[in-house]
Amino acid sequence: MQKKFASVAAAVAIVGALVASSVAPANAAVPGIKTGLKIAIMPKAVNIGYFTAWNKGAQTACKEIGAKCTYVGPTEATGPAQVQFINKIIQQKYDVLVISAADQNAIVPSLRKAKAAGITVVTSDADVAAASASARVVSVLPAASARIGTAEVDWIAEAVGKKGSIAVLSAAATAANQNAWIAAMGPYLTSKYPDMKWVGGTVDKSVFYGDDDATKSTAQFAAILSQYPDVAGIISPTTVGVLAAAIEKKAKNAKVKVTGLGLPSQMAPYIEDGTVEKVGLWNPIDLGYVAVYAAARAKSKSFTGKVGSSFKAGKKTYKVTAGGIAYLGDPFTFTKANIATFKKIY
Amino acid sequence: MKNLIQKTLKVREIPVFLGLLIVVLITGTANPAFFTLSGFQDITLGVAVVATLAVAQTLVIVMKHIDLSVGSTIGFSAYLIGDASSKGHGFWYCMALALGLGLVVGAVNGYLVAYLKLPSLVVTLATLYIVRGLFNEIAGGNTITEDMVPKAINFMGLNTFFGIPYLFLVAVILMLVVGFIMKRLRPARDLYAIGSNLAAAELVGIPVARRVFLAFLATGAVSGLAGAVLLARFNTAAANSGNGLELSVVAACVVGGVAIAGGIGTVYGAVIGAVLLQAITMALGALGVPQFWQLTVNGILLIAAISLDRYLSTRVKPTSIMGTN
Amino acid sequence: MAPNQKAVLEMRDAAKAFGGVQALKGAELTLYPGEIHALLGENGAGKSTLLKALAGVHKIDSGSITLNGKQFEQGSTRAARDQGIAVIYQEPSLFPDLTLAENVFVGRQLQKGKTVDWQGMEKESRKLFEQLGVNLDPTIRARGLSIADQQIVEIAKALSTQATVIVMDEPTAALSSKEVDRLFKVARNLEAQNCAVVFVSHRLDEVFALCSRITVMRDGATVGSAPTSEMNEAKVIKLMVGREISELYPKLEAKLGEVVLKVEDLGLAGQFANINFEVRAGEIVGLAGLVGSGRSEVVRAIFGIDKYDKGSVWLNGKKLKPGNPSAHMVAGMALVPEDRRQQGLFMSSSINKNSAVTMLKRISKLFIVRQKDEGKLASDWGKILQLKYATGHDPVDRLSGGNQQKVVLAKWLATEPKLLIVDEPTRGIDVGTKSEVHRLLSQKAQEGMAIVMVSSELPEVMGMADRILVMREGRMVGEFDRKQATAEKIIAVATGASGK
Amino acid sequence: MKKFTFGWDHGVTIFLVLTVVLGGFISEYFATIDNLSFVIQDIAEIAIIALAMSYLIIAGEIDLSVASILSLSSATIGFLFRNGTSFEMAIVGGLIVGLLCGLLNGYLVTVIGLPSLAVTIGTLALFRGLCYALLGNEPVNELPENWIVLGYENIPGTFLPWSTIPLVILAAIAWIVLHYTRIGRWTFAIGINAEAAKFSGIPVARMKLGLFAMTGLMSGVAGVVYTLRFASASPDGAVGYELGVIAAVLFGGVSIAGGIGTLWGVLAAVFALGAIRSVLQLIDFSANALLIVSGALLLISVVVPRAIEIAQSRRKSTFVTNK
Repeated sequence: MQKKFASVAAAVAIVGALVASSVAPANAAVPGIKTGLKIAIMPKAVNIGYFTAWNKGAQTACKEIGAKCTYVGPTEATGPAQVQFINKIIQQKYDVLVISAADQNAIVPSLRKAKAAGITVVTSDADVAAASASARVVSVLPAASARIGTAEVDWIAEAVGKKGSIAVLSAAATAANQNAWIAAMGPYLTSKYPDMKWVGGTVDKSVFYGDDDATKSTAQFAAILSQYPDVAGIISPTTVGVLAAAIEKKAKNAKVKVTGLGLPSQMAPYIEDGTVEKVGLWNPIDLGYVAVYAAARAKSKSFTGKVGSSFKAGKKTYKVTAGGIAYLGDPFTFTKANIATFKKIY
Repeated sequence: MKNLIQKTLKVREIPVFLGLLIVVLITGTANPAFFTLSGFQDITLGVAVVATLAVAQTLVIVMKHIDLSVGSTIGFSAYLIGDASSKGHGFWYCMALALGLGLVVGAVNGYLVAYLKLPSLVVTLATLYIVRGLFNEIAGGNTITEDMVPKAINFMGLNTFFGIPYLFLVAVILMLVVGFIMKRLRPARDLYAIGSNLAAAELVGIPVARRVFLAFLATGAVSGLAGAVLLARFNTAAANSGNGLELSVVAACVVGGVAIAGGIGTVYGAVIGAVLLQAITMALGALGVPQFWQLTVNGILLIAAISLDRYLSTRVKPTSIMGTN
Repeated sequence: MAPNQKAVLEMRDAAKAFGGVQALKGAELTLYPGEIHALLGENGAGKSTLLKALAGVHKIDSGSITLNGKQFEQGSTRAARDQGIAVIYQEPSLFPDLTLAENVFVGRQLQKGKTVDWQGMEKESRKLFEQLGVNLDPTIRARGLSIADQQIVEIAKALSTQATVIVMDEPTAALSSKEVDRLFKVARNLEAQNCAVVFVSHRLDEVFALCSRITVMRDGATVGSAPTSEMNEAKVIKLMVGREISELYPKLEAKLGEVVLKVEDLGLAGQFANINFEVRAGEIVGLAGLVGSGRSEVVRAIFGIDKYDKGSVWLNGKKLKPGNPSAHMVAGMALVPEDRRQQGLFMSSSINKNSAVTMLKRISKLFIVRQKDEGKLASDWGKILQLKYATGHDPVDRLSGGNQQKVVLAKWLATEPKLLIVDEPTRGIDVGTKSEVHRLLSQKAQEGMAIVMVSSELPEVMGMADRILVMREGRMVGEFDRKQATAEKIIAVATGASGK
Repeated sequence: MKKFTFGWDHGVTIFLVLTVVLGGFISEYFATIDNLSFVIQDIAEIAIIALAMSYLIIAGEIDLSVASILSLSSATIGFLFRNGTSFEMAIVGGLIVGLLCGLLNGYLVTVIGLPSLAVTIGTLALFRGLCYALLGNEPVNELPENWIVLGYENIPGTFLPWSTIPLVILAAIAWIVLHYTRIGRWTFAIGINAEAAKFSGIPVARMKLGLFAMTGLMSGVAGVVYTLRFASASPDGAVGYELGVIAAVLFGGVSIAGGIGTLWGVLAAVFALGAIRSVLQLIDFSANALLIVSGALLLISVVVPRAIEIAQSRRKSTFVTNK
């Protein structure tokens, strides 16, 4: 385990030097953080590969700060299912909850309850609705929605040679992250790339929802092709969707270009064989790692979470920006050149 | 003289088939892309999993039973195949594992329904939960990726035989085999008798419990083996694979004229029903029906199909007791 | 036919009890090849039990059955069939979703090699249908087939098993006269092929026209058996009834009052037409006719179970809306249905609840059903009807048939109806209870209730009714005053064989 | 007086008590006032729908579309509110939509004569589709604060969540009506033997239509509770709840074949399932194990009564009853 982590961290250090503390001994106190904190790490749903990686980073951080971390959550990625587990966290008097919101609204009342019970809540990966930001101390997100959205447009533009029509294969219609990213894609594509357009005219009419389900995502990929035979590129800003798109593109030998956000470990075969030129993603391990630090520091009162304040995780310092959100940084991109390295990490 | 098989087909499957033709024609006229080879492949490949399961489900529905556990079984089996393969086991080992899983689930369902005479809806709802829970416990957050899929299965998913996807061929061959069995083998004919008139079936000495058990066993076995189809189709499997498939499968059967009330229907109808539903889904997109309305239209069409079926089955004129003068 | 010939089937001294009820005791039956043998007896005489023993449904407690000189293996329907006995039940049990060909061969489909031989089955069944003189298409499904045609399929099924003994339980009950003729031809055909045909019927004219021997049962025992030539109707009836009718039918004099029920030109397509009659307070009107002549259908429509499409029903001068039994009930009508278990009772439910189901509104206070009143209602009526039961909380399926029928009567009498319709009120219940039921009906009529009684037992109708209406093939074909009515007249009108 | 007979509902009650008592021993967090509040909140919607579903299943029918109705009712509230209707009127709208959905199901079953199992698979898709048609991909949040506190706060001075009030009132009404009134008797009678019910002057079709409508309305009520509890309306609300409801009703001893069941059993089952889920969560069972336990309990609920029945009939096998 230790060795594995070392290699992981080393690889990460090579490419981004985001997490540098490859030598952190277990149970060593980190200045400004209480030891022995009881921390719950709650994904949208357990049994999902992306969150397994996210949890990996969180567990690393916990070891560094001498906290006891539990990975707990429902089998279905819905708000109501998460609420049951939030209640459990409250009952069991956890100190800290790090959560990826499966529903940006439905869990808010429960988070407020957790807060009232003295639990420090930090959202990571997926935040609650902006209007409910007070339900958590801070949110640790990969990058600003606009940056993720526009980056994906740039990738697809590069792939299709800056001309042609584009469609989006998203997760659930109600997935807040994806909706925010897609909103940012719309105007950016039309203003920056005059020879490109959305297949449905506007971005709203060009989105297909695969519900983060392999079956439905595959069907929707096929639906895009049959509805818009001349589609040049498909952006799928979700790991299940982009994987399904890649598999299906390969199966059909389709000419359409595919890009989006995907785990390198799952996308590797398709990048290696050229089905997909480029996908991107932040490092979920880092995301979990940083979120635990933010939460532990907030609990230890060495970080307020206020806009403008900052906290240190590993060797890097993160600043809280408008809306109470700390960003990890721009997503990495994975191509043939670097996929071999990354696929071993996450 | 008319061929009997043709005649049977005419009774219930033809309206569904006509519906399918109408959907394809309208859609194809509005959007020529629907008529291309890839349009054909979209539908046939897309329907392979549901069609395979619908064939198996027909066995139990004609007996007036139902098996809701198929979605959990097929997902679990797909995962087990990929997992075993990634650990270096050979193709046949993986398939044996899939078959074994299906047989176990089928045997449990069959025993409880046939010998303890418990309602199949409740029993298979329970096994749906239990199998899904075991599956999730074993799979955790792992995802089966393409490199873990046995080569043969991967090949089947990606390739076509003169333009026809192999997976669809698998479903069609299964349909023909089971169709032949259901038509031509005595024990399979008993399933229709059981669903048509249970009391009379007992009266003529049909071994009802044994038949019901075997049918559930067969349905389980096919669902287990169908894990390979699911895996081939998506080249990936994870803890939520196959979630909710059971309702699509039952819907396909019902639309294809396999009546919930038992006794009626063929695997041909079930497969045509599955193709029709798939074609409708594709057509809604191709016709530009807004995404957010597609599910609604699907629901309406499903109810319409059930109503049509009901209409066709009650059209038989009542028996007159008033003599012929 | 020759008595000296070797018997194909011999039943000796058979006895069979269900719970406390002795259904068979000293039942005997001897069948010879190439004869049509009538088995006669009143309802409850034990005919069905005897037939079911032959069919392999029941096992007799004592006695012997030999078939073709060998001991008959009992208790399995499949074994009975394999030994050459085929039974055609009064209500054919076909598989509505299967083709006629498959219905003929169900469970033992013909095979070519290891697969079902459809062409062969079609050909064979077509041959069988031809042999039976009917033109049925073996490739159609059984759903929607007329009862007569269903019977033909059942007979074809019997023939296909190479049965040597073919039992027909009231096969003509639901047939029109044309269809009866066709069936007779079939039966004679079978006779000519050296089969032994057992023919159960209530139509004596048919029996004398068709059968070569007659066996009569009463109270579970065989009371007589002789060639038809040595019998006549009077003799047979005496054997069947065997007791003075008056004790069974304690008819009391009642004063007739106002018209309670008026039925005007009632009709339902395919079921009945032009039904007109009236019933007065205190009057018992018998509705006679063969099973399947439309009597039950008419009373179902009068009570609102089925919607009639022509005519009208008036109760106490008020016109009723068709197809609404609950409104009819409120208006003061009650129907004790034909099929006690399927239509009359909630078998798994308690005696109390069954008795009170029609009375819930009246025993409720502020919408709450008062269980005390419910229990009282049931026990009061239990006393009146001499119901034998342990507690009112017992489910009705623990009661005997007669006591079950009393519960059905209780639930309807409790509503104090102006008009009580009883459909086969004493079917399958023992003689003692039967006379109790009759006494009760008679008494209710005397108290001013109007009663319509549908019954297939002529003595019952003749013993109880003030007036007898006769139906045939969905039409009202005769009306007799109590004094004019004789069994011969009624049967003649009911069968349409008035010349004979 | 009626002799006491030990029924499945008593078994479930004992199971509930054992769960609570043992749960208290196993986990210090379980038998607390706060946790009770959580459990009640957590089961409120399922319990409310289960009340109506019990009637429906006892009468021999089933409704798989209840979760979609719940969600459509919630979506309607959100849609109306977003488009300027007052929140109070929006709630009325949501309830009306629930009722209409139930009437549609009832119409298709009683008037057109379709099998309820098949037809409600269809309306399950239809109603869910309408949720998306109404709300698209934009859930509605920012509901009036004075309303949504009802969703997650306790009744002042007690440990009971506000949803206890409708739950208790509806459960009391449902209990009394099912077991002590004519409507209840009729419901059982129809489930035992619909034909005999018709012959006994019970308006069978009207009753069934009413029961479907009531199930729709109760799903609408659950939709209101759901909307308040999660302070939002979303088109994908309550996905899969129908199986939870049916599992609870069946575990409560209602026979899928109709005619048998008690409301007490169903309520005890809903609470028992909520309690056992809570216990298992609090002793850190995985979510996967919860699925297995749900399935196992459901199986037990049919296997045990059947096993008892078989055992009894073996003991009585010398007793031949007349057909």
